[in-house]
Amino acid sequence: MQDKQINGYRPKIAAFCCNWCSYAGADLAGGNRLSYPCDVKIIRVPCSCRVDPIFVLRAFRRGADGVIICGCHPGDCHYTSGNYHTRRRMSLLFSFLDYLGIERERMRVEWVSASEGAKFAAVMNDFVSEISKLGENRRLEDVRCKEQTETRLSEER
Amino acid sequence: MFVCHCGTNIAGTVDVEAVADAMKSESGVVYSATYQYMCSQSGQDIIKKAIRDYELGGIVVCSCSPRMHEATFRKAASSVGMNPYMVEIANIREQCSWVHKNREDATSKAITLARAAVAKLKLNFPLTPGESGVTKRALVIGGGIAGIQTALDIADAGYKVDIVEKSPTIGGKMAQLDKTFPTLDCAACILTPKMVDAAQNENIRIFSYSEVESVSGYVGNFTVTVKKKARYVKEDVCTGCGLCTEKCPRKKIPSEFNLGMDNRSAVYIPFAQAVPKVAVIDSEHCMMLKENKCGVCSKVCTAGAIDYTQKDEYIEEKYGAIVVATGYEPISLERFGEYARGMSPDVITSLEFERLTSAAGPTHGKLVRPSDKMKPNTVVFVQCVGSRCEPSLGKGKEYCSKICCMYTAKHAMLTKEKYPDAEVYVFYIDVRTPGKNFDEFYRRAAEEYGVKYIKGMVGKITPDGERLNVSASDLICRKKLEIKADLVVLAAAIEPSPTARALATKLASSMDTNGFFTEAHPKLRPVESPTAGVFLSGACQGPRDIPETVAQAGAAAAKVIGLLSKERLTANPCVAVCDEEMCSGCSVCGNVCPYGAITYVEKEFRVPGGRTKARRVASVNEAVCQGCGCCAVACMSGAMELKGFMSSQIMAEVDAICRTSR
Amino acid sequence: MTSEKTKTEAKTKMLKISLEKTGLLFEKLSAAGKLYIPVDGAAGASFEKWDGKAGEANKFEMKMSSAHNTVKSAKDVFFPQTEDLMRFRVNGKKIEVTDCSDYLNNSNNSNNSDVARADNSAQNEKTANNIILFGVRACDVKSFEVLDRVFLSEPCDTYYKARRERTVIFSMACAAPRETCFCTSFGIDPSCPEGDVSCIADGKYIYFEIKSEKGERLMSSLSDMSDISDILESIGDSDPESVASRRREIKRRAERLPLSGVSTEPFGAGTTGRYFSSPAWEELSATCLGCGACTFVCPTCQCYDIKDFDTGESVVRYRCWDSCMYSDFTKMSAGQPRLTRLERFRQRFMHKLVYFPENNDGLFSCVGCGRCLASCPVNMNIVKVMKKLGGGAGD
Amino acid sequence: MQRTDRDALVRRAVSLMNDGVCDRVLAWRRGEFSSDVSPGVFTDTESVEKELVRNFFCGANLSKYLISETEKTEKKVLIFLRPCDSYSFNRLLSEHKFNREKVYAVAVGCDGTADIGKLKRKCGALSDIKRRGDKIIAESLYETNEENEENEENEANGAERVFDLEDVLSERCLSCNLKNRADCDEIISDGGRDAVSERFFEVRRIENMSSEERYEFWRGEFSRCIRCNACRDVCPACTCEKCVFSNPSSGVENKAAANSFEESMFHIIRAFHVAGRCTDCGECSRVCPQSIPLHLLNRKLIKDINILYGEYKSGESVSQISPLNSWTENDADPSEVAELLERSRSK
Repeated sequence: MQDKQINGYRPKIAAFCCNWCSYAGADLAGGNRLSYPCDVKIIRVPCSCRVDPIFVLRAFRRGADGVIICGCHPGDCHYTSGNYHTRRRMSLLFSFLDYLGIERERMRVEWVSASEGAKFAAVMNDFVSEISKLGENRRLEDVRCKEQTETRLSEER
Repeated sequence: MFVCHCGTNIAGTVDVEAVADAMKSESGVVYSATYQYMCSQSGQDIIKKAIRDYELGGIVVCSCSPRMHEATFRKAASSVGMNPYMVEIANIREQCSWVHKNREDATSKAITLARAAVAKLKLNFPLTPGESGVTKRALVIGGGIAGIQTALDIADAGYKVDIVEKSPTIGGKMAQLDKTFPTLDCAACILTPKMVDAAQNENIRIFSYSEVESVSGYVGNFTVTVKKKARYVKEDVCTGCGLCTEKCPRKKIPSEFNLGMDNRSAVYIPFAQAVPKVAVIDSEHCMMLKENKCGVCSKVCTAGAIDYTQKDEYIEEKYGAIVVATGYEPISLERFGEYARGMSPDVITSLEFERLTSAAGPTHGKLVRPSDKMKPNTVVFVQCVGSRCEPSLGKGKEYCSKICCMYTAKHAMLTKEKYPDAEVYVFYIDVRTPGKNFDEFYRRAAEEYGVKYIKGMVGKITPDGERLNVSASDLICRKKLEIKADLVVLAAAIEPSPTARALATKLASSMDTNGFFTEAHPKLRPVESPTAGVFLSGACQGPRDIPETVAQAGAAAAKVIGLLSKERLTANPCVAVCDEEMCSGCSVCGNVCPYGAITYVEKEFRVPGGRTKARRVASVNEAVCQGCGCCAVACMSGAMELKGFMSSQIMAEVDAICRTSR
Repeated sequence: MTSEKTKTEAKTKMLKISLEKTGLLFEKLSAAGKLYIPVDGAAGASFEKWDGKAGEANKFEMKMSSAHNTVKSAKDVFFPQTEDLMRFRVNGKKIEVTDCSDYLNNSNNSNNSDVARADNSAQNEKTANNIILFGVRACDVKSFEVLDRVFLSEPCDTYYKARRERTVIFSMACAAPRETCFCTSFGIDPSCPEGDVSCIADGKYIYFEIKSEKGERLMSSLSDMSDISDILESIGDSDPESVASRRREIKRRAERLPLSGVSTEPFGAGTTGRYFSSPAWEELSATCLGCGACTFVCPTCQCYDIKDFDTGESVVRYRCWDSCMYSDFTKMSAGQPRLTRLERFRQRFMHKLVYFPENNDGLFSCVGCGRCLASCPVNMNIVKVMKKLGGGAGD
Repeated sequence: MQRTDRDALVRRAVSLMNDGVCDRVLAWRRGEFSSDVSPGVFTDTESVEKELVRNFFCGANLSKYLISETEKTEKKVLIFLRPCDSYSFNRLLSEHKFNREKVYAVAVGCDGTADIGKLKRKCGALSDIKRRGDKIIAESLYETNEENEENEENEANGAERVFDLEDVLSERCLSCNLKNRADCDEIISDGGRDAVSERFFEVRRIENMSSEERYEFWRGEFSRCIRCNACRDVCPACTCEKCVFSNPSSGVENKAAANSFEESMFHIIRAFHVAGRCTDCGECSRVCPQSIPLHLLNRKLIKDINILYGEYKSGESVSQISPLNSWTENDADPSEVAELLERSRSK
């Protein structure tokens, strides 16, 4: 599903990728020309453990419909244990947001190594299609941000 | 703002002019241009000129991955006086033009990525790397040919090297080999001198029967604790006479060196050329250690080297560089029941075959069937046992073990040499012979020696009386074959040493899905691990033969020498930093830091009323910090930040990315 | 109604309605503007927008709280907790400034501005901006006087003024005081509240006394509606006496409250010197957490902060309640004027009891509603301060 | 009345002050009504004797005051620790928030504190509340029932209502079975309560709702938030020099719950920042002027941590490390967590 739109809806996806594995994995996906929807935009962080739950909320506030955090496989962290911390933090965060009624499917952690370009593309394809099914993020949005984006877009049109 | 076409790599999918145009109206951007190849000299000149002409405070280059050319552009910027950390890269090639096909979508994504980079850059500030010293000593983990060669080369350059080897002797797999391809010279003849060299080199210390317990520190300044396992023999006293091994009453212990094809005693010297040539007591089988009965070896040892009270010893040492040379192991063939492995002693692995043909082996070099010690008349070699396996089979490895084609040709040839009348079959999927004189070698086996190469896989081997029934298919002649064989040799795939995984964790080094160590770059930095100061040598990184291993060992040694020859190292400036005004000294950051880079100090702070108050605050050792950022997230108050990846910067990127139109 | 015209002025301004019919009354009132009534909830009573869905036999789901005593005051109808003022939009390299007065017209008391904005579109345009506050207690009515002094004096706060002018207040005599109440200390009569229409309820009826032109206008517009005459009755001969007796009862109840004896006598204009350096502040403030609970439930606290929020598209300048108990209150580039908790704590009470009356003809900026007593996490409050300082600790 | 009666506390406080060991006492101070009890710092024996109180209404957790009070004296600060407070005490100590040398800790017993909000909602205006054994007798100022309103007699006397202790006990006390865990200088009593209700009952109730229902539930609760920061300021785990919500450079700073996002943002981040550190003392819910059940946020995290990473009770010891700051190689993957928790629920 390359750059395909589902009912004209394009989700916004923020992908945090650790520099050593997942970002390199994304580069490899590029090198191998494995396509995935352009709705995925990558933010490079040194390690998945640099991703603060605040960043995740920030993305949702600014209108992201899905947030995905990619790191080295457990055991392979460039910094020994960073992704183990990510694993705990995000497990708890996701479960907690779920408890508050935020769709769990909007958040994901995936382990993608530098050699898994194909996995990176597959994961992104899958995530985008899942988010497209869920539709717009309504439960964790800041209307002030959304409202104004919509104003700008309607003006642009 | 500089947008690179990268030929058509970017410009083919992304409208680079549109990106440059869009960025012109972005607040903060004063200059925006495109060029064919930004990374080229003339591209860099455009950047340098713009920096000078417009007195730019920072630049964004929209180009390939920062992993590719970030360093290039940083260097260019710094050559005209800009702090290199005021350069941001928007990855519009690997993560945009190459993965999207729709030009409009790709262009709009490129603009977004450029905006995110600008948003981050606005919050950048110049960073200066810290410096640290270098301990002039290297550690080599693994004492096979890779480790030995690396150690010898480093020692040769005048630096101290320690080898840590988990077994009682160095030598590794190569010591078990008989002849080597493609020259058929004797492995022991070329290896043992090197082992002796290593033992005698005054720059080299060998910790045999030892393991790496823990590693801390960072490039140039590692602290490693080595666990010297108790061998119950005083290494410096034992003369290696071997009397104890003769007198030891427990003799029925399968020999590791000969792969269980003969026995050794509870106190033993692995093989005659072992280095160090010192006995070791196997605590699992020694009666004295287990039941406090016996003590024969102690009585016969004239040197008085036996010491039953020995304990594991821990040695802490500082190193500037670490080389991993943990080698490989043949895979376990448990799951290959179809080859009758375990049902008949005459189904052996290639490594066992090496021991069978070795003059120092259990048969003293006489190639006989293990079952009845008779001459084998028909020998079948099966290639790719566990190599190039379908992952769906759930056994074996997907990769090619690389060395099997050549050693099988060697084995076939050796068989023919010993028994010219023997029938020798080799079943193969492909014969891969890319190497100097390799194909000639293989052709000699097939053409001169008359080894029968059959393209096809062996389906089943069943013991049939004293012989083995080999059912196979010949893919070229498209027919089924039934061969009555006397001996079957399986070319088992090779895999990384099982101890490597734990070591990788200690070293903070990454591994690929197969458990081989990952190199920093597969082409450009093949002997370095992604962890600074940790280098790779030999088969720990992937299957390779002796010449390749030795070449890589030399390369790793050269890298180590290069590192050790530096007086000071400049560190990554993207490290954690603590805002002491906000820090409450709660210790959370210290608890999560994998490097122990955070300590706590009492500091005086001004409080209302013109007084001061002492408060505990965190302090980051910039030389130790590797910049993962875990502490910055753990810190509740946000006192801890990561330079280069400040929360504000990441959030600015998030904002820019989410701002895009749906 | 017309037949009553001959009766005295006072009597024409007095109406009554059967308690059972209040639902119908609310329905009528809500047609004239956004109607807020105190409603009981899990967290105690609060002013809520009446959404009168008619149930069976004119029984409305939303019932007025019998306590009338809300956790928060109704001040946020005029002075919402957050309110957008203007917006700056960066377009390329230009900045565009827009007034948020659209929102001003539409805002209501909900701090859920997102919700508020959405439901306004459905409102009748003409009446959309009118606000009717029903069931305000005497203390809270008095608190509006304090707020007016601040916001309506020059320079006038137009945002506040716009809402204030469009609001009709139906006050309600307070028959259900709490043990924390001490409005009588500030000379407030809970039985006879001010407001545009002053109401008092007994077991059977709510009586309305029209007190202002605004009230008059609304009530007469009500009377003009069809089928309202069925529910809105003119008072009969015995009614004035019922009302008077009810008032006596409420007064008696107020007199018996445990805190009714708290005296404001020692405070007021000109007493700064007496209390400012009192050593008692140390002990009083020792366990104060410095949170803003007292400030935010207080009907007279009117401090706000102005902040910018970057939406990514533009910057919204908004104001939001602030608390003098916060360490960053009125923080300036040179720092905070009150660095210690003691200073901040003292400020709050000195302001209520000394500074405000000094600048406002003796009017205390406390109305004795008792909300801060109920809300304080550590049970430290103005009564304890008044007793401690007034009891001699001041001198 | 309480396991440790007031007189024992007063005696110890007075003698420790007279002996010159302590010059500040952290205890509970009586106020205007029986239910009006504040945390108090006593600096003289006279006020200790007069105003110190130990009863059913002593809700406040005093531990956090040690941070500021230990700075104010050269001598020691005397603190009385109930079983639940001892956990906060340990937690603060493990984060180096005060100097243990400057504290004289005395363990006192506890058999529960009242949920005053609950009482008030049941009785309206209260004139007095007494405790007799397992019964709580609440006297109303007047009868609120409209039918009886005209009854002057009744009104004058107020109406007396009797409750079972457990009906008016704080929720945190109902499920409490804590024992004093602090290394106290002295133990007057270490008796605590035995749990009569299950600690995670309410959390499970919410978990069992549909996602939609949970969303509506919390939206409703959070919409009442006035961002007074009482929950944060009272929380013994909130001890930052500067809270991220008061720090303009943190990116989340805000003074007001301006919309539904801000409302939840504050509580999500706060719950996360105290996760693994929260001792479940319940102060956040107790002090919330808008009665938002904030402890149910923290308890959810505690429950998940217990299931995923093993039983853990923050504040049990000074040396413990929060499960959010540690890890094991075999931790559950985020993708499996939902299922794991689900399974533990159905058990």
